[in-house]
Amino acid sequence: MSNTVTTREEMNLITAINSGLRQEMARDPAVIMYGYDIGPIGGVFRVTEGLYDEFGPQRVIDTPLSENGVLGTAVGMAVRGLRPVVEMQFMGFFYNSFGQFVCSVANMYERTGGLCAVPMTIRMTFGGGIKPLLFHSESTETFLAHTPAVRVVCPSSPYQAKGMMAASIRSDDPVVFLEHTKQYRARREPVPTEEYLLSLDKAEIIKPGKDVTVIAWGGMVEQAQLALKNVDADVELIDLRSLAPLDVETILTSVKKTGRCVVVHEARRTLGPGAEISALVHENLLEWLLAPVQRVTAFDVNFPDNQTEDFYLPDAQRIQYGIEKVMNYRY
Amino acid sequence: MSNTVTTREEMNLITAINSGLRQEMARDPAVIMYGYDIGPIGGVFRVTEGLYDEFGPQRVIDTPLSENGVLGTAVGMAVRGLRPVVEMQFMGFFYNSFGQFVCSVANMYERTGGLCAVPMTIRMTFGGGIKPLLFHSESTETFLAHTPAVRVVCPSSPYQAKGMMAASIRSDDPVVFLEHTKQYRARREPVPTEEYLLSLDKAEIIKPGKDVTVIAWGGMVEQAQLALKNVDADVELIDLRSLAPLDVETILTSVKKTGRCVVVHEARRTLGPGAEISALVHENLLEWLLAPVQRVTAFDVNFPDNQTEDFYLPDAQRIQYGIEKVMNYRY
Amino acid sequence: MGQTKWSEPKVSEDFIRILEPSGVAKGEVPNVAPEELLKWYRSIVRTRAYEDMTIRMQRRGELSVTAQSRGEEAIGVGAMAALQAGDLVYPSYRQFSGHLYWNAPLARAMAGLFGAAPETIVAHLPIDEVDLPKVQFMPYGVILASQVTHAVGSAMADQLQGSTAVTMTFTGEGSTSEGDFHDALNFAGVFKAPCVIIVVNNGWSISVPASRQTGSATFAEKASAYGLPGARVDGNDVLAVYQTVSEAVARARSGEGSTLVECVTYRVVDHNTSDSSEVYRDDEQAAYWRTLDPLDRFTAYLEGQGILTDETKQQEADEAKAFVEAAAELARSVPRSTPETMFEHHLQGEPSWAERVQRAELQAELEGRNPFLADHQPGEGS
Amino acid sequence: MGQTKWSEPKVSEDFIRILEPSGVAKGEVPNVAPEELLKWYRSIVRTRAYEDMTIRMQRRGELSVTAQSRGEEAIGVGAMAALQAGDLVYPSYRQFSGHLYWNAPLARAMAGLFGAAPETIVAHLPIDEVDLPKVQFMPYGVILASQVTHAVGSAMADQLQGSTAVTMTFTGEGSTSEGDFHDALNFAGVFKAPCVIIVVNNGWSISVPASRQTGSATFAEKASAYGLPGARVDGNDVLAVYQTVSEAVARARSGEGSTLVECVTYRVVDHNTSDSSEVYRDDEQAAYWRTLDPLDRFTAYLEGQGILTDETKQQEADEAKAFVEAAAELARSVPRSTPETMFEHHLQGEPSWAERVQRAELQAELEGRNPFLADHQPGEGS
Ligand SMILES: Cc1ncc(C[n+]2csc(CCOP(=O)(O)OP(=O)(O)O)c2C)c(N)n1
Ligand SMILES: Cc1ncc(C[n+]2csc(CCOP(=O)(O)OP(=O)(O)O)c2C)c(N)n1
Ligand SMILES: [Mg+2]
Ligand SMILES: [Mg+2]
Repeated sequence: MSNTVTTREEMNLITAINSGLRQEMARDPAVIMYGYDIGPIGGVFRVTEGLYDEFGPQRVIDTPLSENGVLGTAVGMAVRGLRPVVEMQFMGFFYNSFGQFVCSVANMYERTGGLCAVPMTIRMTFGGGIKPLLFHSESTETFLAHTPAVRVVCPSSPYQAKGMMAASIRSDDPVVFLEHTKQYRARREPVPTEEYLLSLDKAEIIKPGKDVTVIAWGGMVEQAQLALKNVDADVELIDLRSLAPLDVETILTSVKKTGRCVVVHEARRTLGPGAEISALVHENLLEWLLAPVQRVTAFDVNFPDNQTEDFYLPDAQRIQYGIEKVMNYRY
Repeated sequence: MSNTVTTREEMNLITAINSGLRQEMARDPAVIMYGYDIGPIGGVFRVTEGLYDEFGPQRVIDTPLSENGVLGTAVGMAVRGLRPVVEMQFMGFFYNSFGQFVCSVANMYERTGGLCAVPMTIRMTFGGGIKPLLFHSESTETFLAHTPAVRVVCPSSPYQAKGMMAASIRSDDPVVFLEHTKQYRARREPVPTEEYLLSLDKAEIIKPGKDVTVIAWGGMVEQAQLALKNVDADVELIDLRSLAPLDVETILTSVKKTGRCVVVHEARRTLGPGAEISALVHENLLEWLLAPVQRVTAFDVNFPDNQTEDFYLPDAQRIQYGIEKVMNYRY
Repeated sequence: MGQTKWSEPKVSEDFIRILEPSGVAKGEVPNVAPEELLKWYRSIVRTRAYEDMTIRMQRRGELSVTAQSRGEEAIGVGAMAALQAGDLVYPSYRQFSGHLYWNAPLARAMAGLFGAAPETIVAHLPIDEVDLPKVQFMPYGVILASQVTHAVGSAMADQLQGSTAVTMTFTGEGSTSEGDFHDALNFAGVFKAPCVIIVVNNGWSISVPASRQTGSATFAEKASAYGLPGARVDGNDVLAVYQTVSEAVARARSGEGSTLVECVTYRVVDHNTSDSSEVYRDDEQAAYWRTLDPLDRFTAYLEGQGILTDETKQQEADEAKAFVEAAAELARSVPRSTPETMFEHHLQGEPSWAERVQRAELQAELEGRNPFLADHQPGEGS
Repeated sequence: MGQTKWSEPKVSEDFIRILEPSGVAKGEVPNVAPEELLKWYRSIVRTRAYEDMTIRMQRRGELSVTAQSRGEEAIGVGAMAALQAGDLVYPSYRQFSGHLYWNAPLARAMAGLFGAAPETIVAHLPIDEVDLPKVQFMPYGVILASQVTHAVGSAMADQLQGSTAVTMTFTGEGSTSEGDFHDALNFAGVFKAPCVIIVVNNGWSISVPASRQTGSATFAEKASAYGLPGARVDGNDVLAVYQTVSEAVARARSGEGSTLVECVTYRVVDHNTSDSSEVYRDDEQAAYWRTLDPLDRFTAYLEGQGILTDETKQQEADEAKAFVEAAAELARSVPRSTPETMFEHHLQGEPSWAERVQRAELQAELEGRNPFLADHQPGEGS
């Protein structure tokens, strides 16, 4: 996107987000960090590390332990010109603030006839694979994406994360910024040290292909990449990046070309985001499809215990099965 | 279902539910009514009318004004052998209790390894068409149905409502019982005065047909019935009745026969329940389909103001358009 | 109709009071100019005229539901008279007298009651019209107590940005049971937010009496759980409300943080036009509280002070009538929301694929075409 | 590592205390038999042995994360010793001494830490085993403070059903900021629930100090906002905890309703094994509180009373070691959860279509077959 960038540094997802946050705070005094365990500790995953030292307690604010209090007061802050970056320590705790989310975050702008926007970024840790406690592995993007008037984005790489964080903070819309815990330190890549912005509503074609379109986001992109190596098909891999709104053009263009589609997510199957993508593809491309869209997902149960989560979550193998299914389908 | 029933009375949705509640309270002392504005007032829609007089303040309990407090304490009550019937005055207020819903109501049974079930019925008023205030017309069944380990049912007629209420209360699962505000007094029909039980997980074929399957629930069933009269097609109309779990067998059997499917809901389109039904039908019946599944829904916006809600909500006309679309579809 | 009704004891009148029920002031009276007192009076008179009119409109079917603040009008005006230009209000739905005190555009509120989209109203009655209030009013909290949390965050933001604005918020006693109320007071206490939080204790939350909302004897004493000062005042006494809230505003403005003020009043009318309070309560308490009517008391006081005469009373009443009728006319002139407004003010920037498709579908329907057949779909790559 | 750390003042020791830091009792000492005191001692000793072991296991990778109650053990045992058979506990994750006091199966807790599904554990270590505690323990609240709301509802249900059981619940001081805490206390106050609500104020909520949780000087005084009595006690003094909580239990049992008890202690260790507290705080306060260690104080007291000798101390230590090792062995013998357990205990009755399809998919995967190709789909009408 940004071609003028010259210097790059190796960053993982955490340090890339941290770099994006730091630069936005330096650029705009309205940007503040807001939530619990984000100050001196720098976040339980260290995403806000160093910001308290650099910007002080007026800009990096540790709050009382209440997700609803954090989100509700942040609405008031955004109304008054701040751009709070709220941390939800885990998606499973976000449910406690769902009232404020649906009825205030997603509604204040319309309710005031466009007079009061609510420019806030809600950073939310999500996803499985690290075998923590109950409710620390949730993947309920559906609860977010079914709510109108908010953006929901999910970077899968350090490079994406930094540029999308800057764009989220600068957006005048409320943006939920999903951070996959297992990806936090999964890999490093060279990331520009300067500021840059990436689109918030465009999917990215990670690898072009002609046989089958595979759609994934967050931690599942990596699994899909692993799966590609083992299948006898030329896969077009799309990193969705935005869950709301969906980049339907990119999806339809790709599936029209390949005639096959596999959607992968950690979310439960029933009413997971794959349901919408499947419906959209079938509605619009029935005559182009060589096979029904295949959903490769977790099962319709509560996130299970540590000893069985590997059987619950989709992985490269399950994705491979999905690709083989659509490749072998005959009417 | 129950063929031994002899006496019937004209009831509307409200009086039918009331009759079901009364009989269950009389049958089982563990059944209590719980929520705000349910006691002497008998509910703002009068659904619990008379129960306070009959069963007293120990069984019909007006609570402090907190949805989360109501739902959270009800979990503790259910653990201790009561069968609370919780009233959520409007679905839009339920969001305040979403933390307790997802993490406790839907989880306690599994979390305790099956030792503590949570037998509660959550009555929830939903749906549009009565032009009230903001957040009094919500139709976010998705938030409920994407949560595992709870049942979500929605009767469309007084007869269904009474029998399904009794079954909900007797179920050892947590059941969300959706009551459509506009249907409350929409029509009366003869309903057995005796107790009877209806299934919680079976869809009902309201009218058989061979050309196109139309799937609806709640207030949309009535609109679909109106639409049938104006279309040049033999419609099979399915009243879904259960949103979780879905009665997939009934849906697939019907669509396999008709080759066409229209799903109707008041919920927003993106990730509305129609997304799941569309995905399921396409996944399983691609070779039988004569047209893509058509979703006839509201739009992806916040529920709009009173002056425009009629343009937002699907009605018989929009359903008719949907049926015509699938009837006229040519590959 | 239920046979069993609530029977609630008389609420304690152990609170700050200046105006006796008779309208005689006792003790120290706040130093307010006669013209200002007349403005308060006017705000209450106009509020009654306005709300009586909206009730009539509701009966005629011009609007679907509306609520009144009858008997509680001293609170909105008494409290908001303590504000100054640049301050903010996050109200509930019963402080109309305060809105009128600050010249909030009445027609805009009324057009909202008609069910017009905020977009329509804003476009028709522009925000920069001449009588723009000097105090910023946020929409009232439909989700009860959510506005209290917003208010505290709003005040925190002002403080962080070095503003000296004070934020005032109102909520019913029933709404103190919501988690949002707890959050708001807790954050206010921890961060010393420049905020005045007013609990309007009118005894009822629709059909549920205040005794079901808390085990504490008063709502004011909830303040101490958050390290805040709390005060309890006769909410039907505009002088006492003004005085108590003024002190709270001064505290907030000088950086000492939030105050919780409980204004004790009584909902002498139905909850709103959908309610019939005779179903769940008898009229005894309401009848008693009608004898404490804030307008009667204030009128008696002003008459006693020679500020109000029969003549000025008549003149105020006539002006109030003309005023609300003019507002109604203006409100009726707001064009109905166009269906397309439903898509407005969701996300900024380029419309998404779904938005384009759905706007086109709506357009087709409006033109009598089948939205699903129409060849309007942007399709892929377009 | 952050350069700026929190610097928190010493917390007020204005609370109920019986055991001086030296281990000498002052004032009236609760009348407890020596054998019972030894049982308390044993519960604490075994708790330390257990938690030291789980910390080692975590380091070895046998379990992913675990927390300790080190320095806070007087609270669990002191409070729960006030219960009787038939009572209930809705704990947080730091009352292990109370679990051990009531013979809660240690192996079951440990197997949970290993990440086994509750189903697996329950099936393997049946609920009706001989040492089943006479007090019912609910799972601790992973969603902070949610258990407090459950506890109050649970107590309400017991009361409605005429039981005399008392419910006890524990939560951290950080968790008092959650809406659930407000709801719980509010319902407790309104309905006079037979419940004892214990706030364990250990000064920290992960990295956030207690001063960020409330503007009030103590957590005990939050009680008054709900019309409840509140007490503040030295949480490192097992005698004072027992005495104070006993009174609260008696109140609850006699129908007088709930009590809020703040037990003041200090988290002298990291929040859990994922935490490094040196990042955000220095050790000064922790060092001070280590001098108030509840086991040291209680040991000194028991020695002074002649209840504990060097010999019995050694014996208790040896038995504790054997006890936790036996439990670990038993826990390790719990078979790993089978993948299918993930479907258990969701909905009762006939499995749905989705459940049947998905169980079959999992089965196919386990057998190395393509779950999407397999001809296992129940299909329509089957
Ligand atoms: C979160 C939420 N729950 C319930 C309602 C429905 N409701 C609207 S007003 C009201 C009563 C409020 O009582 P109170 O707070 O005392 O205010 P009052 O009406 O007496 O001014 C209720 C229950 C709502 N709007 N929002
Ligand atoms: C609703 C919710 N929010 C956040 C968390 C993450 N979390 C787990 S423990 C903890 C700190 C709790 O502090 P406190 O209540 O004081 O208990 P302590 O750990 O000190 O015993 C946090 C923030 C959670 N489990 N649940
Ligand atoms: Mg009230
Ligand atoms: Mg703590």
